[in-house]
Amino acid sequence: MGRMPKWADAVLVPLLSLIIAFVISGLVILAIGEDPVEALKIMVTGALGSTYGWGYTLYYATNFIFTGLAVAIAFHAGLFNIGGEGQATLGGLGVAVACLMLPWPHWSLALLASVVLSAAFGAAWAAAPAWLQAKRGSHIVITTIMFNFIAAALLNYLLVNVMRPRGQMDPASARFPAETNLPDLHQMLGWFGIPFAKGTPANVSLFVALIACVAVWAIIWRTRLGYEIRSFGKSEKAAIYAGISPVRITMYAMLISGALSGLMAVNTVQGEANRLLLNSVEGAGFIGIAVALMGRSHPVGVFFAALLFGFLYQGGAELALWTKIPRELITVIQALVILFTGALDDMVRVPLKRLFLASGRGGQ
Amino acid sequence: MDFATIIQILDSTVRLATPLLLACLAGLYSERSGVFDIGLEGKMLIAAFASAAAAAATGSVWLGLLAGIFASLMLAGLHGLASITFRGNQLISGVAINFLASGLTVLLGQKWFGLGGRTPSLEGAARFEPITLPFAGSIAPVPVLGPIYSELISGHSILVYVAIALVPASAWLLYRTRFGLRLRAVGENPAAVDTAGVSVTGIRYAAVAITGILCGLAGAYLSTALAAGFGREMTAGKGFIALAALIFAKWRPWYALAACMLFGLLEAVSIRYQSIDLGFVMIPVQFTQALPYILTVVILAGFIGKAVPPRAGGEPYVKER
Amino acid sequence: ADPAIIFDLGGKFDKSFNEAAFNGAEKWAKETGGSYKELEMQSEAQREQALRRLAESGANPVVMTGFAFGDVLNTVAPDFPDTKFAIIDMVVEQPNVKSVVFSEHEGSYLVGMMAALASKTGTVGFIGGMDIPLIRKFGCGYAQGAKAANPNATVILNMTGTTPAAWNDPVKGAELAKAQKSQGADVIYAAAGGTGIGVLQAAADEGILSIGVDSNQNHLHPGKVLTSMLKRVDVAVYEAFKEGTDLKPGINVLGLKEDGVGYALDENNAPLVTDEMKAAVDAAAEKIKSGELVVHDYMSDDTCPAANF
Amino acid sequence: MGGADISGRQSSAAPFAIELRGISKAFGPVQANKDISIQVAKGSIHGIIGENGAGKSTLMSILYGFYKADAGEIVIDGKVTPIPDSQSAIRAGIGMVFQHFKLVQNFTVLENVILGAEEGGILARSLARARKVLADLAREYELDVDPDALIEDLSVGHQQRVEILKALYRQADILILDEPTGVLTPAEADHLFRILKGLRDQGKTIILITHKLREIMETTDTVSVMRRGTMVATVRTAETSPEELAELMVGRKVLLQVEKAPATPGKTVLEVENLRVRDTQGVERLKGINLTIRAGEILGIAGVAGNGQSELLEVLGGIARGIGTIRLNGRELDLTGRHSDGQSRRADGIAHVPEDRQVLGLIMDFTAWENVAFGYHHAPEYQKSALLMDNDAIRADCEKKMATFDVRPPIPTLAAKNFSGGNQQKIVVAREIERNPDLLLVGQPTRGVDIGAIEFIHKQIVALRDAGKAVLLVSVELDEIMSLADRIAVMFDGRIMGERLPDQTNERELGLLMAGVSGEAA
Ligand SMILES: Nc1ncnc2c1ncn2[C@@H]1O[C@H](COP(=O)(O)OP(=O)(O)OP(=O)(O)O)[C@@H](O)[C@H]1O
Ligand SMILES: Nc1ncnc2c1ncn2[C@@H]1O[C@H](COP(=O)(O)OP(=O)(O)OP(=O)(O)O)[C@@H](O)[C@H]1O
Ligand SMILES: [Mg+2]
Ligand SMILES: [Mg+2]
Repeated sequence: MGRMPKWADAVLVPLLSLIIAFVISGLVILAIGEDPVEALKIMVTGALGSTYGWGYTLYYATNFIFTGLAVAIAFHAGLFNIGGEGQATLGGLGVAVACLMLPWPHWSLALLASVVLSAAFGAAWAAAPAWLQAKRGSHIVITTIMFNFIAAALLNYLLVNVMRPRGQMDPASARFPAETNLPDLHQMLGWFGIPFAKGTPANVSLFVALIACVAVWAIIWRTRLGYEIRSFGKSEKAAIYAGISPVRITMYAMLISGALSGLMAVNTVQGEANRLLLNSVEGAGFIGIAVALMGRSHPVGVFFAALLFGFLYQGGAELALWTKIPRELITVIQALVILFTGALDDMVRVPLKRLFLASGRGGQ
Repeated sequence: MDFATIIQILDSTVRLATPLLLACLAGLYSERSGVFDIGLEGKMLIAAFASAAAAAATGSVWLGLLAGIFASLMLAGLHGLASITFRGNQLISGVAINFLASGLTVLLGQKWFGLGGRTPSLEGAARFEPITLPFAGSIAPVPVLGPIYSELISGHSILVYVAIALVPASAWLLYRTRFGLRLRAVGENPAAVDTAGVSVTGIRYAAVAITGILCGLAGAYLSTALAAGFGREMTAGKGFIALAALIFAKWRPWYALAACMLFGLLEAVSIRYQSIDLGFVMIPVQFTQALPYILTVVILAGFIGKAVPPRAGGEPYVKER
Repeated sequence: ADPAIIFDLGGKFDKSFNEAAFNGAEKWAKETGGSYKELEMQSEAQREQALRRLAESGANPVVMTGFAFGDVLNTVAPDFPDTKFAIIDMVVEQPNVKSVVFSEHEGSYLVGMMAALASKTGTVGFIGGMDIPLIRKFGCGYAQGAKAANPNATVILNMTGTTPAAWNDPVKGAELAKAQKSQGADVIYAAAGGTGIGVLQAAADEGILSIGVDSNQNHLHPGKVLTSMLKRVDVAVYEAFKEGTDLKPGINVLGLKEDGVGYALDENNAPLVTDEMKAAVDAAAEKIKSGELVVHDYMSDDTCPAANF
Repeated sequence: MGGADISGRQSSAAPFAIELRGISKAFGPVQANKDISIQVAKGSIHGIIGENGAGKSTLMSILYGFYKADAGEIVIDGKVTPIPDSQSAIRAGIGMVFQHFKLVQNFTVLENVILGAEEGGILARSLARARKVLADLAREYELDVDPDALIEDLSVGHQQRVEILKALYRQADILILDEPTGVLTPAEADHLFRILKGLRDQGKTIILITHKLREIMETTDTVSVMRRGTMVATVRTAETSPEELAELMVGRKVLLQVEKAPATPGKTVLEVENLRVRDTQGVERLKGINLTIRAGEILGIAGVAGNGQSELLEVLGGIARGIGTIRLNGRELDLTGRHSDGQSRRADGIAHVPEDRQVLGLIMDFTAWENVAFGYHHAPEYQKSALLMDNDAIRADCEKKMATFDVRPPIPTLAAKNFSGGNQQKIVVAREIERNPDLLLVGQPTRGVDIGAIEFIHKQIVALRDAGKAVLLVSVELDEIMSLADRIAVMFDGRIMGERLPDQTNERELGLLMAGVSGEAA
């Protein structure tokens, strides 16, 4: 053959990168005087050893599915959306508006409203950078970073000066009415008689995330819009030749991306906190980058990468709880994963390619 | 607002603009050479940590400074490795470096000092003290000029003066020297530099190293001059404001000074006034805080003076596909 | 079961509020030889998970420092009816929760008097952390004290911010202190958590006096910190741990009378505190304890007779 | 020292200025150079010709140290000289003018000239010296350019002069020029050759890469021919003929004449009136084009590359915007608004085989079947429902087209980048022709395509014409235009210089038109 097969590029390269990242993380744990094996054990039992752990792992994974899909779809259009934080922040605002505006008779209706509003708010926050990129050529990476900060300031203002109920000290919105509270996995699985730990935050949003996976897959690989997004992402010039409008595609891709980021807030704001907090996004927008990189921008890959990060998050929380290893270990692992699967990709790919080339030649 | 208050705010502006200026000039070198750097924040953070940690351990702020520069250089080297040698995505590498710094500082800080990521407070020789310029005392009573000299110009730490001196120095280096010519060329068209017999890789690594050193200065200033010790996430987005200032300054040293002073002023004002009453409208502090970012977006949009980044910026130099 | 404590965002080494709580827990551990679980909050959204996890792990009682836990505790406590909780700085009305609040305005009143007495310029400063009624309560008590000691005193009040980040921004604290100094303040009271470290540092650098808060912070800059307003969070934690599973639910108000607040006097600030100062302050303290003097509590009606926020 | 005795000077005793021995170079799976050896005498002009992709640029880039050879050695003036980088090449006295200039656009001429050859760390001195040297060179070789002008403000011809000045400033004895005339007007090209001959007469050695046999015959002393990565022959120019060179280049007898019946033009399909187009820099590239094409007719556009042909195709194909009037079957087309894009053009019945298939015509990472739908992804037969595309239908269609057009290998799921150039072109042509458009735009249909495929593609174009469709053919290959077109329009500097019928004109006349000498004068 002499050429690197597709599966190697799609699976082997990220897997090797991941292993390198984890080995280095293990070294970091050793360096701070802890036992990496022990740490891994705690993480695994804490995150996967009980339905309680799974409840948290899935809760975090839900966030990362949304933000990972958001980054992935932008990647397909050749755009790097690092504004997930800001878009999810605005999505949270959408959820709060949806839940506080009208008295909803049932959670399902409230869910529908918050899905619509969070997506709309997130998309709106992505629209400005998208428009500036499409029409004015402003670098979308920089504008989305700026919009993250602007979103934080905006939410800060709203929570402190507008949405905070009288007499409450912390900057947060009022609690949402109980009717808007989403059923958690304990409740939902209970309907089918399956036991699941009570009090974990994993909730019905998980299924919204799974639907989003399927929807994104269908959009990218089955619709004309997806076809155009992929074409534009591969070659802007060719896209113009084919009559695909760069402005339109940039806008659509970013609007979908922003909407997906915004949807994340349904999980955190409505599914977990039941009120809008100052920083409910907590870096999930950035983790979306790692998830999309690892998942090779494919919804299936994104799903598994999100699970992995959900595991890391919950495992990391358990580590912080039961050992002296600070939770920041997860930040380091996350950094290494992004570094090796995203930026130092070629460090793995090039030698691998050579290996395949050599084995191909040798075989001939 | 009286004269004394204005002097005070400007004095505070100079202090707060200094880390921005150092980081902004740092970014200028890297980006002018065609290597985008959104990891200024991370390099500053790790430098702030390393210098505070070393200063706390040795009691010498100068050793702290060296440690800060060294730590920042390590991350700069990593960025170089990813974006120059392995031709990776420079933006992704920058994101990774920010996370790495944010995690490592707490991890190591907790391991060494057990103070939840903080370093011990620095005192005496472990900190950069303000320098009183000659005659500051005797000129002080002179109206207008006196306060300007003795309070605004005098009385800052050495790094403030270094940062300001770096502006003309950078302008000179960039536009008047061989290194500057090659650096700018490599950011515009690396193939031109390559075929002229100059190593693109060499120039870019040199630029990235300068970025590392300057971010080291910026970080050290934060933890050993502006504050007296390191606290987790103490850069708090300053690296991104510096990046914004760099764009605002259209990648030019003198403009960078102006942009950083403007952003420093905004910070000084937002610290002092929770909201500004303009009579017809109240400006909330959150707006003042977001203003640097808003201004940058406006500039990027090209409605007032378009900012054109170095043409080869963000692209790894690839000869053979 | 082991007791547990959760520290708020500043972390247990904030040299102030959380550290006081930590000291209380340590004191209990040293005296009883027992062990306890501890957790530091690292983000806003983690609160509920941390709380549940500790309760679930069997820790009892679970003590938490900071008003920000109030809302979460309200929803978590009913899920663990057999676990006892104690919250400091906030009232949560649940059958298994003990709420400990302090009369910070009383302690602040005393240090306000000291500030005015020590000031040469007649101008004293106050730097609060996050702008919430609780911190205004500090500032209001301080202003009342200052005005009581020197009716002509000017009190400059600043808040660091409106979000929890305001608890942890020493640079901003230092800038505010410098600004207040330029406005004439020569004694500055910092009620701002980790931000206060910057205030105390800047005051020491600039050669003026500062007043610490919560823990005894006199040692941070010996001879430069006039005093510290003590808030016996350590006592509250210590007591809660000692009561253990028998923790008595209800609201617990700790004021001067209960020794819940006070001011710090030790070898670090002894040279700064004159006998007249001490006499005046102690006299006021007695009056407050006896009820003869009532310091206005900002949180009772959101107004302050001595200051405008 | 006349040109005539140059070849006589190549005595075997004198060392060659350049000798390449056994050079090989692969880019991944592509073997660009295979065991190549040549020798170039000092003080001569040596030509290298070969088809697109033959490996000429690669070989020269290796000589200049831009690429590293996988095997082989370089001998300069009789000494084995390893050239691992351009610095070594410059030290060995080699200068190169690349096919794509290597200039910093927003630097001045002076800054570009001293870049990499500065004296000392501070610029002022280098700049002063360079200014003087440039003035001398300008006088000596008619190479004048404003030293303080920014490169982006210079014409292509002047930019090329800067490249030559760069080499001379570094005192190059050996000058390599890679397709220097591709972008030049004939007058500029003549000027260039005068300079090159002047340099040769000063004892410099020159290697000239070009596709144009005329230039080889007029300028060079010796010539090498490359084909598919190998060196097939080196001959003395005086002892060869264009016919022989062409045969060497392609590997068999050339000069194909397309078999076709005389055209029977019908009603007017395309009318273009006073069409004007500006590029992104605001330079006017089309300066009022008027032309018509009728049904059943092929209009060929001849001209040196860069005279507006690309812009003409782009505006007709909906890639660029313009002003003026375009009517298709009597209906006016939108030139600036919402309906000026490629989708609208396709809906109007215009198909477009673009000049650069790899950049425009195909998404190289897409599979063949995805590329078959490219631009036609809205076609009703490719849809399953209002929302979803029918990928199975597209795959089936792709298989059909691959069979009709003999695409090899006929695997719809293979990525476009994994087909050879000729087969890539067949995919594009199949996609566009099979739509049975009223007007077919074709740019450089056979660039880099082997002879078998050329014949096939030509036949398809003629068949479309015979089916009563209009064809606009743009090609820089005069032969192709002459044999395929029913009518020829020559473009120069954004204007149509004149129209001729193929059987009533000759290459000389067309060449004059292409050089901007108007029809009446010719
Ligand atoms: N940098 C590169 N990376 C990968 N492949 C390359 C590179 N440069 C050239 N090639 C490939 O090497 C082969 C020879 O290319 P080269 O540019 O040397 O041809 P050429 O004879 O100069 O053609 P042209 O007449 O079109 O300029 C081609 O197949 C080309 O695709
Ligand atoms: N970048 C590439 N990656 C993988 N395979 C390639 C690549 N480029 C070319 N090939 C393979 O190498 C073979 C030769 O390609 P090349 O373009 O050199 O063909 P060619 O001889 O020029 O044919 P044609 O005359 O049709 O252009 C093709 O079969 C193609 O599948
Ligand atoms: Mg070439
Ligand atoms: Mg080919």
